Amino acid sequence: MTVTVRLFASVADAAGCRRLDLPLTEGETVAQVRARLLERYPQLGRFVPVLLYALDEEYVADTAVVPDGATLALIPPVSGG
Amino acid sequence: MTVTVRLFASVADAAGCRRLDLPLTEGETVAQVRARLLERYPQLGRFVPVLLYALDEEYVADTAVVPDGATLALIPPVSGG
Amino acid sequence: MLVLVTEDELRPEEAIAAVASPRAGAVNLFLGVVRDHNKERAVRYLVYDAYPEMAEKVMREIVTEACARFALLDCAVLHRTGPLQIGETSLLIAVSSGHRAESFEGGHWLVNEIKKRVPVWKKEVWANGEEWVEGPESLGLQQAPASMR
Amino acid sequence: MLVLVTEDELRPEEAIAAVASPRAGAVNLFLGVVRDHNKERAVRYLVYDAYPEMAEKVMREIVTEACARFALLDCAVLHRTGPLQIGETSLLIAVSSGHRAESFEGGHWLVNEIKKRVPVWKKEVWANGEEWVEGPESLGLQQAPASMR
Repeated sequence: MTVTVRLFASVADAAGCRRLDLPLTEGETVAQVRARLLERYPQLGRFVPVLLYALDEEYVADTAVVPDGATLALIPPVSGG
Repeated sequence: MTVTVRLFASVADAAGCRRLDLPLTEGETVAQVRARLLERYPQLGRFVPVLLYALDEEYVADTAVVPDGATLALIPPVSGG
Repeated sequence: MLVLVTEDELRPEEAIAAVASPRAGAVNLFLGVVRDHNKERAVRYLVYDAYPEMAEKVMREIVTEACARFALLDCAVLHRTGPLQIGETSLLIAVSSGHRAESFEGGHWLVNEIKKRVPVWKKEVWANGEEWVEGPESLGLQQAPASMR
Repeated sequence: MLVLVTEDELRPEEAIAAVASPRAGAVNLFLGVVRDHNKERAVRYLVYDAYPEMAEKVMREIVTEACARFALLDCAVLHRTGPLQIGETSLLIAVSSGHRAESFEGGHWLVNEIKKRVPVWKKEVWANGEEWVEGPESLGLQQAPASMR
């Protein structure tokens, strides 16, 4: 099982990466995937207080369960327009 | 002394004319010029309650005195846009 | 500032270019378009008449007032005259400003004032007749400047 | 409905054409433009990043809501990404409606919602540095849908 993580803007700059695959365990939540992401990229920790999350292009709470093959996007505060 | 009278839209259609010169007497007001215009075009009488007047492209009251060589415009309710 | 009464087709790019400024963060553009109906009656086409010299003068006055009231950087107002088909643009307004709120508020105010005060008239042509619209926008003295009310 | 995230130049004529309707009496167009300054600091240029698939999905949701709330006939929303120079258009919104008031109100509401909810980010580049803007428009949970607040 895997999850594709997508990073943007300041978060992508900090990680030096815009997309990666992580192994996924059945029943894992967004918060659990984020914890394992932070092990690999501890410099992303400072973004956690302001991040939102999207699973397959839909905003979700970090308690949402991540399905196999899903795309999890880390969304820093938006500034389009 | 003369005044040029300009007519537009419904008023021009009713008069069959968009521009005419009228002789002008020293000190005549817009209302007096209008009275002489109505002698020539009595069919314009029905517009009088809704007309505004402009002298040389400036809205004026019908008590304004018409200078020699001025342009007097009869302005029915506007409907641009 | 660009103000123009013309029989030619109105081009949005021209109005946008006229209000461009390196200080502008927002441009609002309004197009008044010929609708296929009015008050549930089918419209074939419209004919606009204007007093062009005075229309442009009043437009300039309204634009000057709008720039001051809404901190606009620049404005363009173009009105077309003559016969206009369904879907064609009769009125084109562009405003530029630092931020978006003023561009919407200033643009909206401009359209309202133009419809009240500028000597332009429209005639509706239907399948079986025609009539000059003496609009609800201007009822007699309402179109006169404040000093005359 | 037209929604698009693209690296190409945004063309106002395209947005206007996309919302054309014989029932439309008003079209409002909004351009978000790159300003030469922000908070009194000189800006050299901007770089926009986006999550394009989700940005277009959220734009479609916002457009559907706007059409219902403001009785709009149609909407177009285009956002550009990549490096943008001063004066270039980053956001282009067009709405059409029967009458002018809805076109202004609907257009203004659309811009506000887009700036709050759509996953797009801007980086300011100055003479001596650069920074991703984490805008006052979206402070943490404010950008989440109502169901999550």
